[in-house]
Amino acid sequence: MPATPLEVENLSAGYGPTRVLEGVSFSVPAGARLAVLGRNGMGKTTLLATLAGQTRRYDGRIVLGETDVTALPSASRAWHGLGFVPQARCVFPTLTVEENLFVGLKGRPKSALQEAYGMFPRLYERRRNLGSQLSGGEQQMLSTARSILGRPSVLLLDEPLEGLAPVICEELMKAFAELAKTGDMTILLVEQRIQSALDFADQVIVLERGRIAWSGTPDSLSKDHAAVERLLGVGGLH
Amino acid sequence: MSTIFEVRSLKRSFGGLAVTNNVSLAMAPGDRVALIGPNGAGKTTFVNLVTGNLTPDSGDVLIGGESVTRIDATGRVRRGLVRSFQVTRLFQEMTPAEHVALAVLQRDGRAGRMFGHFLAMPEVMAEVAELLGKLGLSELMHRRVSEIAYGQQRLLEIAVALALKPRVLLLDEPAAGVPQSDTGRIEQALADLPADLAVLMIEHDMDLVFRFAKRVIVLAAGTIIFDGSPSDVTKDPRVREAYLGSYANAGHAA
Amino acid sequence: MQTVFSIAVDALAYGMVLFVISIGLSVTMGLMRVVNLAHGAFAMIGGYIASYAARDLGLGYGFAVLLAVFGTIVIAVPIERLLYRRIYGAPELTQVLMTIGITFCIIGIANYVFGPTLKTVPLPPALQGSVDLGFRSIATHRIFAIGCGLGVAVALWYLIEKTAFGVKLRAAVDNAAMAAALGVRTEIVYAVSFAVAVGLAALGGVVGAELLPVEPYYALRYMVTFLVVVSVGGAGSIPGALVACLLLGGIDTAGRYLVPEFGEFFFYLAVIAIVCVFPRGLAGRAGQ
Amino acid sequence: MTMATMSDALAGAQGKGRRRGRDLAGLAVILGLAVVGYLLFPNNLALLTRMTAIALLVLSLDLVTGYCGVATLGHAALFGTGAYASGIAAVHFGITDPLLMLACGILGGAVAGLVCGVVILRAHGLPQLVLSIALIHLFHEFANKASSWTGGSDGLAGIAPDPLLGYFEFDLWGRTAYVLGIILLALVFALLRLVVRSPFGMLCRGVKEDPIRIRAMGASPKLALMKMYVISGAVAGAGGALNAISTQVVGLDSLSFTLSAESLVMLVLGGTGSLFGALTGTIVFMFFEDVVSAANPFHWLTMVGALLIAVVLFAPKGLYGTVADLAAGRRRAGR
Amino acid sequence: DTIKIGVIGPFSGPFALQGKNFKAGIDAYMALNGSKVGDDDLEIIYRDVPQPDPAQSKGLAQELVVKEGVQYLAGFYFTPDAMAVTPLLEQANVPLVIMNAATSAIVTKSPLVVRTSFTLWQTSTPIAQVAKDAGVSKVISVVSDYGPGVDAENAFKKGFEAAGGQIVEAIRMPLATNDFSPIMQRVKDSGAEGLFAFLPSGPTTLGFVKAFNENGLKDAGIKFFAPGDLTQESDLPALGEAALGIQTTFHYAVSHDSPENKAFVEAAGKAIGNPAELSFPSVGAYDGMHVIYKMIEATGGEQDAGKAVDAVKGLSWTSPRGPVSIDPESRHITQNIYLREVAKAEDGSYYNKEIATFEKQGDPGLAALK
Ligand SMILES: Nc1ncnc2c1ncn2[C@@H]1O[C@H](COP(=O)(O)OP(=O)(O)OP(=O)(O)O)[C@@H](O)[C@H]1O
Ligand SMILES: Nc1ncnc2c1ncn2[C@@H]1O[C@H](COP(=O)(O)OP(=O)(O)OP(=O)(O)O)[C@@H](O)[C@H]1O
Ligand SMILES: [Mg+2]
Ligand SMILES: [Mg+2]
Repeated sequence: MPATPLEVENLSAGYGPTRVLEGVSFSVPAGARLAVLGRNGMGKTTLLATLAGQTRRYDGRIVLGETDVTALPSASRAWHGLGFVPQARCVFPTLTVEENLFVGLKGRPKSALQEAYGMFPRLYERRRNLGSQLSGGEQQMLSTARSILGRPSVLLLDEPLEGLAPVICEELMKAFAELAKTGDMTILLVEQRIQSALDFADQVIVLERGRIAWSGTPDSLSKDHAAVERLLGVGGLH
Repeated sequence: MSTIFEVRSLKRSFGGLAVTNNVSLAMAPGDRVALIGPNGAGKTTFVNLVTGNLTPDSGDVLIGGESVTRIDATGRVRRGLVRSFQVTRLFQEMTPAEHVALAVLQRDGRAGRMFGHFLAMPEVMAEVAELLGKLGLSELMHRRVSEIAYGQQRLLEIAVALALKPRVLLLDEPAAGVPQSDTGRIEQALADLPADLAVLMIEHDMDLVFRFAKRVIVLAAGTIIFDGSPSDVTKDPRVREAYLGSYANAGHAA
Repeated sequence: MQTVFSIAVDALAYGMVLFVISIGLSVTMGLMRVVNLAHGAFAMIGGYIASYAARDLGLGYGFAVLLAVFGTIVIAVPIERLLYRRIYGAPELTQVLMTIGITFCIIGIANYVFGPTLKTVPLPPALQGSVDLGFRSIATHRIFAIGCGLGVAVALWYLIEKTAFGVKLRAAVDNAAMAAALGVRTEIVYAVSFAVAVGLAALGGVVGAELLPVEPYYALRYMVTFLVVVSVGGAGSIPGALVACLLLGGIDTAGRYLVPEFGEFFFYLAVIAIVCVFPRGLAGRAGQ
Repeated sequence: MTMATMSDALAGAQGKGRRRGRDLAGLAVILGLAVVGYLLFPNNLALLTRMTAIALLVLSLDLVTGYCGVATLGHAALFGTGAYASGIAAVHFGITDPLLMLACGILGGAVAGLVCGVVILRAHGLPQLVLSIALIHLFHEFANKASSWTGGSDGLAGIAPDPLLGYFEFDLWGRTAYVLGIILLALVFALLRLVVRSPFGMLCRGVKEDPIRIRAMGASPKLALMKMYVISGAVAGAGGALNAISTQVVGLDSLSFTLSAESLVMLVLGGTGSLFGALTGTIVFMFFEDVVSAANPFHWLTMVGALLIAVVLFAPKGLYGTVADLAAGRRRAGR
Repeated sequence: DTIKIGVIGPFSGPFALQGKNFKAGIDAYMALNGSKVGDDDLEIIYRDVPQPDPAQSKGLAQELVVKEGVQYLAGFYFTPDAMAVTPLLEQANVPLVIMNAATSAIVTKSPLVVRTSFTLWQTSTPIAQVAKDAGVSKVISVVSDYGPGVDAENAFKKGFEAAGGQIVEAIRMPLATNDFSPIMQRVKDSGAEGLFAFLPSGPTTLGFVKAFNENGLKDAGIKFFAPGDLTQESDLPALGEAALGIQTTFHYAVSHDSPENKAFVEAAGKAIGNPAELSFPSVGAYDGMHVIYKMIEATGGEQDAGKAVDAVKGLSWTSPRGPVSIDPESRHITQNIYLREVAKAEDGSYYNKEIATFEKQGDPGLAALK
């Protein structure tokens, strides 16, 4: 287990001619829980997608564990231990739930599917349904479960709670915390519900127009009312 | 109180799974109702049945006392029943201004006109600008939807629904994916709605639900297990167990 | 009654030949979502190779078939790397443009190299002649084609529905970026699928050569037939394609027998009727 | 909010100016090209006239494919019906005034559009493509069968249009036909510009992207598509009639799958979803074909194939579409 | 001076073989007779119309006349393409020499049209007598459902009924038929003793003949009659064994035994590259060139279409196919029609063996038109 499973240096990325990220650098220790916050359209999704190798990178370096994955395609990054749960869920619509999960197994035996079903019993009930037939929340569960099955060392979560019932959210956050605590997994979380994110995280970075505008611990952010007001647009946190 | 919108024992199942199981409810003008329930409870299906995107196995849907069960989706929209989509459905190649303009023109029965351009129609543009301004999308109004962030697309989804000036508005998770900083805009937009409009909102963000709703309906496994005031819902043990979890304890409703 | 049986036998034989030739297209079009109008061109290449091997080199039939399948794959792989890779996920019309362009080129080259005359693949003695079914006789090579069709159907169905490769392929087609993010090496998956599809095309070209003789314009002449069969079946569905081939083969055969002068009407009206009843094809994959 | 409204109004006004400029530019380009064509190829006006007729077909295809997302490989049905309508009117009913023949063609095309629309709009995607293929074969077969009216595979010969306006003869050099064609094309183009950016055009673009969303707005996608199909039929019919008038023969090829497929290729080559794209595609394809097939009548097909491949590789949005995109990108970067 | 001749034909696409034969015939004629007439050099300009397309054909003809300044138009494989050009001739002052298109009516469309090929009436009428003479009295007719097929059917029917035979059934099948088994089943069920068939030369004939054999019709002793398109020489290597014994009537067989033909086949074989590709359009083109040469001689290279055409009315000569002449009235070629049977040569190749001759046949189709 390397000391820093993920290190990002001076990353710039965007879409075609539009640059969205500018010189983002950070690194996270093993087992860390990093919350990435920011207002609408500030580049959170872009950051995660770039780490996963899905957007155009202009500049910078991404190191995953011991490997520099900057030049590697998305699939290779996955084999180097990166897991990605995108904001748009991206369930495979013509595959059944079971087949969807199967894709995420990354060569592990089929029995490992039970882990996912244990985490979300609802998926077990719907395992023969096609991805396109699932409800919004069920899709979200599937997308998350699918990535976790591959045992990533770094898990990128883009708004994994969206559309989930409060009970499920609670359980899911607990499960994430558990995964991080055992030290096997480092988690980057993008979340709109700031309080949930801060409750979960042990580190926070805040993006503002594609740059890191603030970083620190959740506690210090809660106290920095000015930053919260300016960067997150919310009156204050409890 | 008159009813503007009514559903009578609606049923629909998918291959043996009863997703909507004998659901009945009625709404009056001005109602602000939240429909909540566990994932997969059948909320979206309910909306699809009501708007005509799915056909029910049995049951009736009435708008303003008129049965629309046999009328297709467009007919229901023309009668004032408008919805937003849980997963945004927008025209990726078009701009927010075009979306709203299209809705406005369609509402006024002018969307079939074969001459002129909406940018050159001041009354349309005024409405477009106002609505987009209200939802904070003014700056993006001439960008392509494929280029704007997801949260902003969610806001646009709502703008389109509002532009149709509905009598009954069904919102499927309007705030999902919208950052906290912007949920305020949604709330403000909803608050500005005409008082006689009936709104049914599906939402998992309980803070929003409790600020918005005067009445809460809880759907579980296709049946309504609770229909009452927000303050009562947190006390209902079934709802707490199936849905709210510890949220009920936190006392947000108060 | 005899007539009915007779028509049924002809329909089965014709439908199976159609199936063998067009199933590769169902793979490219339904599973890889590439409207591959060059399918016929690959079938034709297979036919040419087999014809050359069997007629000019004097190799055995079985050997010629193998050579055709693998030879075509060898020819197709660079085309996949250089050209097809650019149009995965592109709008359908762009794919149409590219694959028609490829077809034109292949036709031109075939015309230049082999000349415009018909080429046949001589059958081995075992496949020549007819088999007596009691009430009528049927050409042996047609029975061979039926056998090939069934074999291909089962093997392909198993590959796509039951193996890890099939799942990964379908995932990659649904959402290539997401599949890649989950560690699926989409390029390899696509290349292998393409090779399978092209190999099937070549096999079909050889097995069907008795019915659809090989000549340069082959590549376009039967394109419509392939397209119709695959789409009516529901692109990407092996059972769907099988049913469609048998059904359309049956309609075509019956139409030509009963009302030959309106055969074309009969066939295309039936196609319209089927599509109107099954707007996604007989077994269209949901969610498409 | 006032700020927003003001700047938007400004953007609107600017956009309006730019659009009108582009309309005029479009017309100017057509007429300019027409004059250039006339001067450069005074001896090849028949080709230019045929290009004009096919351009009408491709424009009409663009209306349903580019603007409405209807996949069709059977669009020649509308073109051919127009051609036969005006040809039959001339041969069997003695309607030999070119403008009346044109009207017959437009009417015939519109009716064919209605028929095709009713059938084709019943499915989506590939099955839709198959419906269109089936339709074009039915039309073709029907014309083949009705040989006492259509001349069958020998073609409907003996169409002898009167002089245009009683004065301009349709002669060997084809000047009259050419001028008639260009005027027709310019007129149609101007009308279509109006249609495609009207609210109706916007509605159709919406239908193309997401019919369910359109229905949730209370509009009927089917109705919009039907309307567009009829308009498209009228345009294609005009092209067919022009062909009948200038060639004086109508063959089964005008109702063929080949012509349908070729027109689709031209459209995609130029770029779908833009009238300029349709024109560009037609001109480039037909011109290229003419040049290479004259240079090597035996092996030119390979060259055309190579052109199509090259376009996909280097101009994936079609020739016009890609250039327009580049220009837009530059404009945005400039701003 | 240089005299230009514009040749329009299918040089690419599905009928490329026939276009190639046009060119082979023309090249052969020029190789044997020089590429000069009097003092004038000849230049042949080829234009491609891959499939029937009257608009394109007309456009190209116009371009050839107006831009290239051709004095003669020739070629034309398809009827509609030729039809489209006829209205131009008078004004252009250009004769049209048709080297293939085989519908009777074309020559009536303009007095400037001369045809050196054949019509389906011409080639299909004699076989009716052959069938009758073979002792067949009940025949089923199966033709492709398009102009030439209908012509062939009518011609055969007229001839056969006149000879006292009976057509038990006349089937017209779609051009795009791939599987002929059901048709053969119909033939079997009809109780006919003989089959008359017409399909355009090319890939479908192979399936048709094979289906005839595989469905046991040959074994059942049903006789197969057809005009020669069905067994064109370039298809014979593919048809092979299956075609053995089929009787056809046609105006030309590559195997025709005469010194003129020997010279022609050698020259044309060289021109086409692969002699196995040689087929009947080459001879139409060859004789078409002969007619054009005569026209040029008569006009001394001046452009005078009327004079040119008048000069060849009644012209007779010995073509590779045998003695031929241009009928002064119809301007269509009068020629021998041969009865041939597919036979196997000593070297294992297949050929059309001429076994009888019907001399000096005109076009009965023109009479039928009136
Ligand atoms: N495909 C694209 N093409 C061009 N610009 C894009 C594209 N996707 C996103 N953008 C732009 O990039 C910026 C950042 O978008 P991103 O999706 O990363 O934001 P985000 O922080 O995740 O927002 P949200 O909270 O709404 O999900 C936005 O301004 C958006 O307009
Ligand atoms: N076409 C279908 N075929 C089979 N099952 C379906 C289909 N559509 C929906 N379902 C099932 O019906 C159930 C209800 O789905 P629905 O989308 O209505 O849930 P929901 O209440 O909106 O949930 P969420 O809050 O997660 O969005 C789900 O379990 C879903 O899997
Ligand atoms: Mg985001
Ligand atoms: Mg839902």
